[in-house]
Amino acid sequence: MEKYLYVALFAPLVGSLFSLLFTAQKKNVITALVTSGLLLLSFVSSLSLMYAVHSDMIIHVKMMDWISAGNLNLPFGFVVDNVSVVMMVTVTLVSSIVNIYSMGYMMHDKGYNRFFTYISAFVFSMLILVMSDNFIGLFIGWEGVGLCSYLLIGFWYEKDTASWAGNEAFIMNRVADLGMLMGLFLIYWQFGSFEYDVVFAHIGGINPAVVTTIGLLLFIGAMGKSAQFPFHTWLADAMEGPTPVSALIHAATMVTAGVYLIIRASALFSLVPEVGHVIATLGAFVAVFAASMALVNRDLKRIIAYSTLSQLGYMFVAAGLGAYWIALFHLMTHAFFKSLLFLGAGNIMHAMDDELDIKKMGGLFNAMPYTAILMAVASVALCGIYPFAGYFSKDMILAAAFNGGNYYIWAALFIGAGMTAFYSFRLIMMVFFGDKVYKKLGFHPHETYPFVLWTLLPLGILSTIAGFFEHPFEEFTTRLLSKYDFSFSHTTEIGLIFLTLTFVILVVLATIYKYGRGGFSKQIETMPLYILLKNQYFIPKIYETMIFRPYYVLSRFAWKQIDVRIIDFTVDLIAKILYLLGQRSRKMQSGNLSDMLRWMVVGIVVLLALAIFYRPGM
Amino acid sequence: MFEVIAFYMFSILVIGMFLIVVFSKNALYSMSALAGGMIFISGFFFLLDADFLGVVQIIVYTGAIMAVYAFGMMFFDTTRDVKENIRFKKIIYGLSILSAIFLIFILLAPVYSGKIEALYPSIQGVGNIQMIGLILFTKYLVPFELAAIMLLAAMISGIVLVKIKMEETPTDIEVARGEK
Amino acid sequence: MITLTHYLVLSGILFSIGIVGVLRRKNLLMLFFSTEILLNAVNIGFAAVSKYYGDLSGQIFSFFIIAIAASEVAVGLGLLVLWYKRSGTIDLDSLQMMKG
Amino acid sequence: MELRGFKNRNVSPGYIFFEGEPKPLTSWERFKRFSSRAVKGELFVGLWIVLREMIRFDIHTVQYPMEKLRMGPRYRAIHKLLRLFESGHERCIGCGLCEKICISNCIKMDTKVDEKSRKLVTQYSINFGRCIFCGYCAEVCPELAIVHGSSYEHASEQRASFGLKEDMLTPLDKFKANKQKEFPGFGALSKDADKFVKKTPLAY
Amino acid sequence: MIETALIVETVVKAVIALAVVAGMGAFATFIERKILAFMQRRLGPMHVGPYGLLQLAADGIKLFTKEDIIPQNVVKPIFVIAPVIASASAFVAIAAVPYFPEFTVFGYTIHPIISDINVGLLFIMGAASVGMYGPLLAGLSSHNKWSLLGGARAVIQLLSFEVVSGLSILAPIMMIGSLSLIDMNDYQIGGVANWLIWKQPLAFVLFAIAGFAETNRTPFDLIEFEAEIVSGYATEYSGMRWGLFFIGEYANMITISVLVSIIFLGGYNDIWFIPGAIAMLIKVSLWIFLFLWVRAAWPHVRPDQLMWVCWKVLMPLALINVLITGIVLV
Repeated sequence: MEKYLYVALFAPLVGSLFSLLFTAQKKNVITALVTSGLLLLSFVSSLSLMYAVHSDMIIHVKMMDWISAGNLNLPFGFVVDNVSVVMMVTVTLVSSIVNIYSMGYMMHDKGYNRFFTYISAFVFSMLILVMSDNFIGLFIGWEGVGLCSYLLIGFWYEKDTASWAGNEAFIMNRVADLGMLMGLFLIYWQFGSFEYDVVFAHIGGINPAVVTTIGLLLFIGAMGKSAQFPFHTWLADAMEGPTPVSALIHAATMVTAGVYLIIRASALFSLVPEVGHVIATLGAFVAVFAASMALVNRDLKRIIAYSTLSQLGYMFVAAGLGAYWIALFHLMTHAFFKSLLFLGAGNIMHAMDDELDIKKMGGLFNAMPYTAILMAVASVALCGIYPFAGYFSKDMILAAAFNGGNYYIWAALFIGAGMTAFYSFRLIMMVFFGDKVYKKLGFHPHETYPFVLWTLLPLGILSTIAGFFEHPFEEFTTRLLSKYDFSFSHTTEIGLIFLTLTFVILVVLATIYKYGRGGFSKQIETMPLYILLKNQYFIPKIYETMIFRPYYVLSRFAWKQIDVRIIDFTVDLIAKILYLLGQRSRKMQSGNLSDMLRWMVVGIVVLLALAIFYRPGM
Repeated sequence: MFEVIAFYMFSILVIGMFLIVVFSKNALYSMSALAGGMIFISGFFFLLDADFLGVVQIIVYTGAIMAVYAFGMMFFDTTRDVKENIRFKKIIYGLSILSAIFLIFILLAPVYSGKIEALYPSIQGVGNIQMIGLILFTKYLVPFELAAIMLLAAMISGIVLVKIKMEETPTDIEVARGEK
Repeated sequence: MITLTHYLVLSGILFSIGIVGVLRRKNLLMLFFSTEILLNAVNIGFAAVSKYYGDLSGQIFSFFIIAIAASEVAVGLGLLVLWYKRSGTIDLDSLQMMKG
Repeated sequence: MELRGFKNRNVSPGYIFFEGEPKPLTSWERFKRFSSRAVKGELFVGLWIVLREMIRFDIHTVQYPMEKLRMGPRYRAIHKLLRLFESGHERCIGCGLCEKICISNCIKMDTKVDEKSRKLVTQYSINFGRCIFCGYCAEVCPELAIVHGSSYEHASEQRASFGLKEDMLTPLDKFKANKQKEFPGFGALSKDADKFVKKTPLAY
Repeated sequence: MIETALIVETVVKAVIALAVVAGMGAFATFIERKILAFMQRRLGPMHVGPYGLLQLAADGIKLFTKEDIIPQNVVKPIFVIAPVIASASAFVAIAAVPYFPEFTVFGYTIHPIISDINVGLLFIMGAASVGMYGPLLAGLSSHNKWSLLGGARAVIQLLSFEVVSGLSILAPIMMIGSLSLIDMNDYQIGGVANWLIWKQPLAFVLFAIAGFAETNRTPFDLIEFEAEIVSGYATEYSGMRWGLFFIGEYANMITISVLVSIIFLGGYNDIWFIPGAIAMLIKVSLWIFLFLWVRAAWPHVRPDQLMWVCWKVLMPLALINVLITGIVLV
């Protein structure tokens, strides 16, 4: 079985290194084919690993001793257990599909080979993150995916906005990673090891205050990676990257790493319910907060990005409340339908010449029916309507919130669900139905390549039926994760489900009705609330004035006063001395090889004399 | 007895040959003398029970390296004496003698301090070649492979550096001229 | 009786001959020849030490030196021929383009 | 005319041009040709032929100083001057035609009118150092006086012996012994010519 | 005392071997002329002595008494020494070759090998590679373009085919596990079925081809190819200096014949009723006959064809052979 583990882990690396050879060359379909093949190989290996894990077998390998210095001993090991294998299958499946999809999407891009290098490198980093058996390996993968995310957001680096967005994502993640790094140091200080097994085995004997601190610090890291408030701004800007990247990294896999971290460290978090409560509260807040921003946005990809944020909030609620397997389940279903949604958006962009404003679309259904159907399926799944995948996972989260007695959280999530339904169908209605605005603007949309649609089909099917695997999934994951018991009665549960479902369906119908008749009037755009939402609660502006400006002034001061006056002066002085010496010794460099050889022999003689006459002891 | 005679004979021959190499004005003399010196050096290796090394010295140094030098010399006019303006002769000889003396001191230092120990002692009754093979393919396997790669790289670079239309055979030239 | 000292002195003498060659000659080809002398001098030293200490590492190093010499010839001679084609001379004094 | 043009000239349809096998251009094709030739055994045909000849031992060497080949009547070697059968006088009437026709200007003759007012050859020489043995002199001679003999070994210590009339003229003693043979004339066939002609294959 | 006896024995053996090989080389020239003549329906030399047998002596006298011409612009010492190198290295090579099984004379056992060093085969190859210096230095020192071309051809041809012969012989060495020719001979004791040629046919063919090239025999005698470069490196040579080259070439031919016989054709072991020594003689003679036969039958190749065959056909084949041998052995 170890064989499969190594194949699953290193196949993407091989693909990445292979296509790396071609990055400087012209478009070469071979790179895409090879990377796709290797990712599929990785997926198949993951599936076989899942089968092995299913038959109660946990694969734990120690590949090598990575660092062994003094007391510090960091073995580099990988573990495939019930949690990580779910992530592995999800990651490799979505990435394989995205990779194949990109063969169509990136067809005419000049960075074709580079793109596949990055994607495969990302998958490799993500697998390290997921499969590592210690916090350091996780952190390495964590930073690796951050790097790949940076590279892919700034993929079209000649665009200012893209490179700015890449930098923003990178820097914001580093800020959050600082928290995580401190958490890791604290762990090592307390436990003397980074390995999950060791840490969780000894966690009982640690001061609860320290555990709380560790939990909070780790959560800060998770916040950064999962773009929770207040680190949320980078995710929306990250939409500058190619759409397959948004689908893979910024919807399905990387941003869920934060949730994965919480689930991984569930043994730690379940000891400190206060921290869990904080997480849940923040998650609930973000769920509503992000959804509200999605309500009014006109950018196709940003709407979906905010939706992602909101769904991540749901996951954090579940994770915070201790319903880890539910969080993981939602993570998985979300990966399916959200990547489908993004890839559908990619098809639309492809058809509309990279136009993102949904006001300029409308009535695209006739032009691209298959994409429309797939996106509708994904939207329904996102809204959580029976029997689509989202219904099962999301409803479970709402139930969990209600169960814990956190009614305000439940209420927030309830409202969030309504908002989700609204913005999803606003998107569908404005893009695919209504007036054909694009005709006035001179677009000629068309359906994309058939093989691209075929690759989307698995995602569509999974978005539809994944929910029915709820019980096997629960059985599978709770072998490792703690069980979550609902304490309320069956009637209450049915009532809750009925309430939520009715509410959501009503909102959907209302939205369809409203936008079917032309949508809201222009007047609504002057409302203060609309302006507030439109400007994303002015948070980017606040960041700019509160953080960027003072930091700029400080940096300028450091540059003008400290750097130029003191450091540069010292450096220049050394350089001047060297330069003068060089001027003097220039005569030695006559450029004649013979003279140089003579000097070389002089050096040899001096060294030999030193070797003979110099005795260190004397 | 024979060893002593052989040692002094070979020493005189080698030193003489190498002096010719260094002081001769004609490149052809130098080349021939160097090739001769190489062969005589292999005599030392036979004296030192390093049969394999001796034969390798002849085959590689004399048979390949010097032959390649000779082949290279065919590009130049070798029969002509080369005029060289040599400056600071005293410095040259001073430096050489100094370095030789120091070098001998350094080489002799461990002999007199007697500190070196055999890492891979040769086993009685096992032939020189077998021993070399054993060591070369166990302890020194990686350097051996590296040397192989280095030789390959050197060969390719040598070909690339010197080649001019090497891929054209007379047939190609005929085709290019339209005779075929 | 020939001792290790004999061989080492011989090796030193040959090495100094090589150094004289390196320093004295202005012909690039001669420079290569002198380098070969240096390498051979060292080879003798290695082989002698190997014999008198019963340790085969010295011989192994001699092999590697021979391999290095072979690759040096391939590259060096290629460069030399290239230089001769460009400048028509192999005099060292013609190589003065890097004057400081 | 270039070679190409020569090949494309208008020739009768009976000719067959043999193109040979196409020349290989790539290394792979050359390798294929190499291996097919090596495997086919074409190489060994040559070996077999020379071995067969050695075993047959069918030697064609003429060991020259000991054996000599018989020259045909048409062979043009050193000239001969013949005598009249009736009187034993020289046949030459000094007409000078041979001197005129000689393309390498090697025949020299001097004549005078004798007391019987007949032309008399006083001096006759052929410079064999220059003669190219074209046979014109013998062809033009009206009296069949100068003919080609069959003695092809004419090495000598001095040049003077390359042109003396006495050496060419049939010696009197030989003439008296009736050993002078009449020259059968140009284009004459040898007695066994018929046999040789029949031996020559028709397709040749 | 034993040491002295050894030295005396060695010197005697060396002298005998030298004389015999030189004599055989000279005789081979006569045989060559005869056989070539027979194959071309000629008689060959017939006049000097019975059936021309004394032609050898006549040629020898001619070579020794001819004027020793040293042209004006040659580099004299090297020009003089080059033929000596050519023949001397050929004779040095025979030092490590065993010719016959050991035999006893007057109670004294004699090994018919001058020096049984344990790297015998390598030593022979080394001597052969030194032999390259004869043509090479001759070509370089002659101050003649044909000579220079001949020297250049000598270097590329001998160097290239040394690679092929070395690689092709590696496979038998791997099977036998020794570089000593005596071990190789002993490996094949027990009749024709044990000959190495049946186990290593490809190596045999490759080594034979390389042998033709290394001894500069006909299909590959480009070094002194009359039609292209007059007489190659030997253009400026005459008299005995040229004769030394000639003797060297024939000595090389004999060495290669003996090597092939020992390595692939069973060596000096008895076959059926034939004693080993006579079997060896027969094999060597047949092999020399093959050299002559090929010269009578086959034309030259072009230099580029030669290199093509060497590097693109023979060398890969030799490598594959080594690889297969290694796999089979392991």
